[in-house]
Amino acid sequence: MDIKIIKELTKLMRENDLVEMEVESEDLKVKLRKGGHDVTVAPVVQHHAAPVQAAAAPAAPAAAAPAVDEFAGCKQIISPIPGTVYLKPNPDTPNFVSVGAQIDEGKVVCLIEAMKVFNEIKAEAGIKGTIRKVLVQDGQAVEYGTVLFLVG
Amino acid sequence: MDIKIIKELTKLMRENDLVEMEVESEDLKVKLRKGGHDVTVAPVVQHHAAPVQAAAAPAAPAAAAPAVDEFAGCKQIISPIPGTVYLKPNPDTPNFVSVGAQIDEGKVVCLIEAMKVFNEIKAEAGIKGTIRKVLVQDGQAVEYGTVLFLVG
Amino acid sequence: MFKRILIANRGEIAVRVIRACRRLGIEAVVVHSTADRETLAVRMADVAICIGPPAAKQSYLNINNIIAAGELADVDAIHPGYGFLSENSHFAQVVRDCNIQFIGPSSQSMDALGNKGKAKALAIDAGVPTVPGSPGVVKSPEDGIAIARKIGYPVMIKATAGGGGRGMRIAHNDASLVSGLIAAQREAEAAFGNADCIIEAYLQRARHIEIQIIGDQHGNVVALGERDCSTQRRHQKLVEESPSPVIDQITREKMCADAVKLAKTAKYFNAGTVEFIYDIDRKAYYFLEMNTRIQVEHCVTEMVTGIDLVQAQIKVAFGEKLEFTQADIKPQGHAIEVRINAEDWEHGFAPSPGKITMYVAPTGKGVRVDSHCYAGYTIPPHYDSMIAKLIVHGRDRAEAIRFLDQALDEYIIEGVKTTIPFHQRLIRDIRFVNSQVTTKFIDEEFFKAHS
Amino acid sequence: MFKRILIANRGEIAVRVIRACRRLGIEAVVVHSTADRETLAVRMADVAICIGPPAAKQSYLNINNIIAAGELADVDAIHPGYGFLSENSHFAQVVRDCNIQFIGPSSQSMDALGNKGKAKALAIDAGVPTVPGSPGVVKSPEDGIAIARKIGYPVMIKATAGGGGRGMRIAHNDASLVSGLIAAQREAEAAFGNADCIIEAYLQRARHIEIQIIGDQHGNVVALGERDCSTQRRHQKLVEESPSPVIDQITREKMCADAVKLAKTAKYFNAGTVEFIYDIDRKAYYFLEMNTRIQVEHCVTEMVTGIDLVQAQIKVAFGEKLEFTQADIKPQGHAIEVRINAEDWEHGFAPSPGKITMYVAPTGKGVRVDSHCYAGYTIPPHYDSMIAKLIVHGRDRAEAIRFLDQALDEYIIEGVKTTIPFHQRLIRDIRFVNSQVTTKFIDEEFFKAHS
Repeated sequence: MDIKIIKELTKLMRENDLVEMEVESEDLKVKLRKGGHDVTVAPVVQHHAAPVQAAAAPAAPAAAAPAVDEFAGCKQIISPIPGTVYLKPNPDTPNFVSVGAQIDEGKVVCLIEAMKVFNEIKAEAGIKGTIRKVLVQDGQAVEYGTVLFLVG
Repeated sequence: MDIKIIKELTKLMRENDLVEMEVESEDLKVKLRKGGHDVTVAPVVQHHAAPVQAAAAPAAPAAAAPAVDEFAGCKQIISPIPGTVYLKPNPDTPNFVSVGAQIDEGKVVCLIEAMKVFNEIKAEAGIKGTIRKVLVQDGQAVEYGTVLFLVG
Repeated sequence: MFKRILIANRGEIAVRVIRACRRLGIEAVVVHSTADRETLAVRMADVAICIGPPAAKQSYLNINNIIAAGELADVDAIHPGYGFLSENSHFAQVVRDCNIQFIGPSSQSMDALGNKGKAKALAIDAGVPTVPGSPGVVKSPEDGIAIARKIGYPVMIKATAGGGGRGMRIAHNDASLVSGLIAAQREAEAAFGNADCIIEAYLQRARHIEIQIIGDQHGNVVALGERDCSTQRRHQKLVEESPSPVIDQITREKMCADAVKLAKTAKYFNAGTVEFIYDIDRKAYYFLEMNTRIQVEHCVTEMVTGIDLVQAQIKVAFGEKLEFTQADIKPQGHAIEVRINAEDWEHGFAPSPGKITMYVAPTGKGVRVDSHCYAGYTIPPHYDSMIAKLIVHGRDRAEAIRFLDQALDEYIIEGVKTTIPFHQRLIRDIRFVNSQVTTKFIDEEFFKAHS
Repeated sequence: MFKRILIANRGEIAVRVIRACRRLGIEAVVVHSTADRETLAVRMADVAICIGPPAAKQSYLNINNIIAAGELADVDAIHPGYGFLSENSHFAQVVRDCNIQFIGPSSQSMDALGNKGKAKALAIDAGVPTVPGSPGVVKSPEDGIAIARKIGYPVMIKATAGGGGRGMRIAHNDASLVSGLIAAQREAEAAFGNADCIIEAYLQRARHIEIQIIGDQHGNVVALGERDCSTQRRHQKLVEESPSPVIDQITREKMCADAVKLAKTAKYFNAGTVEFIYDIDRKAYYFLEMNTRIQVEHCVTEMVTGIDLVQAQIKVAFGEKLEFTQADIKPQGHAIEVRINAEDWEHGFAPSPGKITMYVAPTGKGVRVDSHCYAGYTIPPHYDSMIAKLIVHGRDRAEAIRFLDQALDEYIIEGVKTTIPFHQRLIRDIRFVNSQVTTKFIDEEFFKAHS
């Protein structure tokens, strides 16, 4: 399709300081979101009906969606496995990392409990810099691909 | 939806002398055709499988699609009933009307045979001017809405 | 057998008839309005012919253009579906005068049975119980008062040409009888061009039970059991099931025998439905009216009997003898149909036409969906709002309700509002589950409980 | 009964298992890759958990992440579907070690039956006829030549760990035996990490006939009749039907009894399929292999027996006894399944992934469609190309073929190429209609006749 319509819409977004825009007509559906990452590629566990921790999960991505310009260009640390996030080594200690912390490749950023095992989640090769945003809460259920931290 | 995209496309059409254009993206499907009438609103009898006069019918609208600018603003005389068109009163006489003929309200332009009856098709109120194009052939099967003549 | 049939209808029934034609090796010609070019029926048909603009009067009710299309396509027969011209005896006669077979009864029996007053007289002649009421058309308000007092109030005033709840009024005393009669006559004149009304006893707790019959042109008539259509909103059926959970085998057999008797009296052939009202308190049934066409809810009977009614209808119209006798009819299990409409049930069932953006129909054992809809289809505002008929078939009523619950849950329709959420509530309502529904349940009780 | 089941699969079988769960009142948890977020299974599931990127190895074959998802969602059992991890005894064992029930046989019987060499030995022990061949793994080319000469050429070289046609070679003489054996061993090593091969007599005119069985954990095993899957392309099944048009009742009963005998010998529980090759000339059958999972074509058996195999599979995994005995199994009519794939059949069945823009599935009496597809769904390039299984059920084979023909004609799928036109040609081919197809028909004859 013609890029003009998108250009017009992005211009509107810029002029009005919008970070997200959805336009839907009978035949056309446009969804725009500013910034370096799209939350739709990193949703948390979807609970359709009732069972596990239903209420908390679906609300999370919207709430966590950051103002875009601020985090443009940030890299993501994602969960490699479904499980439960722990941000601190044990209940009485501080978090592994917090916003502002400097991290480097191999730095442990959190634990994910899966299959009774606490897996250390480390910053991968190429992930280096400052923790800009923590997108999960202590004890939250995550799935593969859930974005845990933004690093920039 | 934004009209700009259509304008852009029509501009493209104009610049490139196109009469028809289809644009399709994952979410958007645009189909443009120049001229005073859109063939898709006046198809002839659709024969999907084999039975009645199968071959001739579907090809007709494309073949009959006129160069657009020439007939822009023309009015249509359509068939009010499914049947068979006869352009002349009887086999040995000339057509009721031909291209260039001046017609006025009430002028008989053809016959449509339906239910063993030959119905005289007359120019309706407001249809007045010159026959610019004859879109059907003698003996052709038509349905309700098939465009018979363009008058301008 | 016929070579080519014209279907003078639209929507799901047009698709249904095309399927029957395919199974019988018959070519299907579909006529359609300009609003219906993109329909599934047009796409599936062997030939499609446009017959007029969107307004039904100029297309699906346009006898001239339909006949012209039939002659152009050289068809042997016309199937009228339900609604539109399906019970128009003039249409049937014109079709036959053009040497095209009409898939329906003779114009004579259609005339005799299609008119409520005549049909009632015929039922009385045949010895079929009828609701106590006026022997014929009410001649004057005074005549009406005399009859109503004899029957005892409350009474129902009904237009003889009416149907689907139109032209009906309840009167509780002389005053409301007079005003109701005048209003009903005026409404009937406007809607049907015929002001004739009759008066009948009004049953307080009733169920709507109808018998499906089919007759051939050799005098054979077979009853295919009953359908219970008591769940209605403003006299519009919402749910139909078979067997009825409230009648016993003896009553069932009597009703079937009466339905066959009536059909034979009228020399009826074709599929047909004899409608009865069943008085829960008196455990008595009364003849209401007869529908001389295939009905929306015919699928319920197909599921329990295993008989394809539309195919059978085409075969008897061709002159074939019925392939089964009364002894062959042994209904199995329990079937329920719900009508899924594009309507906003929370706002008075307001029509919700528009484009269907996502469509996934349920499937699985015992689940059948008859529909003309698909993702990308736009429901036009010109006709009825039906999206689909969802029919389930279980070993018993409890299993059928469970299948229905799961199928409704699985059904995905986006882009328009549908009555799926209404049906989900309805079939979980204890009154429905326990078969305690009367024909007044939805209008008088359900919405109070669910709002 | 189980409260919550995790489905470690995708596509139509994930949807099929969800439907079975619904019918049993069990919650369904679906795991999926990032490529499968928009699937019907994810949408229908009570809970959906992403377990990895598109590549199957990192998602649907990622045991760790699947188990982690199962623990996160607190499931009682895991249904593996078919393909992926369904016949991986290590996975079954890990699942059980985590106190989650695996919906499949014990790891021991899976191991014993999943390996072609071991399974054959087991069949010989049980007295089930096997194809004449090497008593076990061929140790050397010399060993192979000796065996092949004893059986008589042509012979088939097969990788013990192979399946779906991979790791198979035909040899007509000593020279091609040696080269074929070496090539097959190399291929098997690369594909399965196991170079072991066996040698068997190669049947010139054969049909593939398999027996569906189901066993519970109390030692009961019932055979549900056969499926004839002789219409294959490169050892991939294209059409499956039941009953087989080429075997008589005595042979059928013998095959069923042998299948039950083999399953009992292996202490098998779960649904399972015992595959036989049937030699048309000798009218003899030989055990081929056993599949210890639900199969794609299980629906064919469901249609003729009326038994829901997936529900039965879940019930026996829970420990319930079978609800039927051998005497209850009375198959009715004839069922045929065709696999509708997103493939360009005119160009070597090349996959045709992409977005389905229009989708209308056929329906009607005797027609069943198992599918995860809908208009708007994009078939990803990462997995198999199946769009749907179309299953028909008629009173006899002729009626089933007629239903199939009509259903294929009605099926509308746009946006991707499908195998519908291939099936339309196939089922009108006189060789198919007359049941003269061998397992080599498609590869060696059909394309010559239809190109």
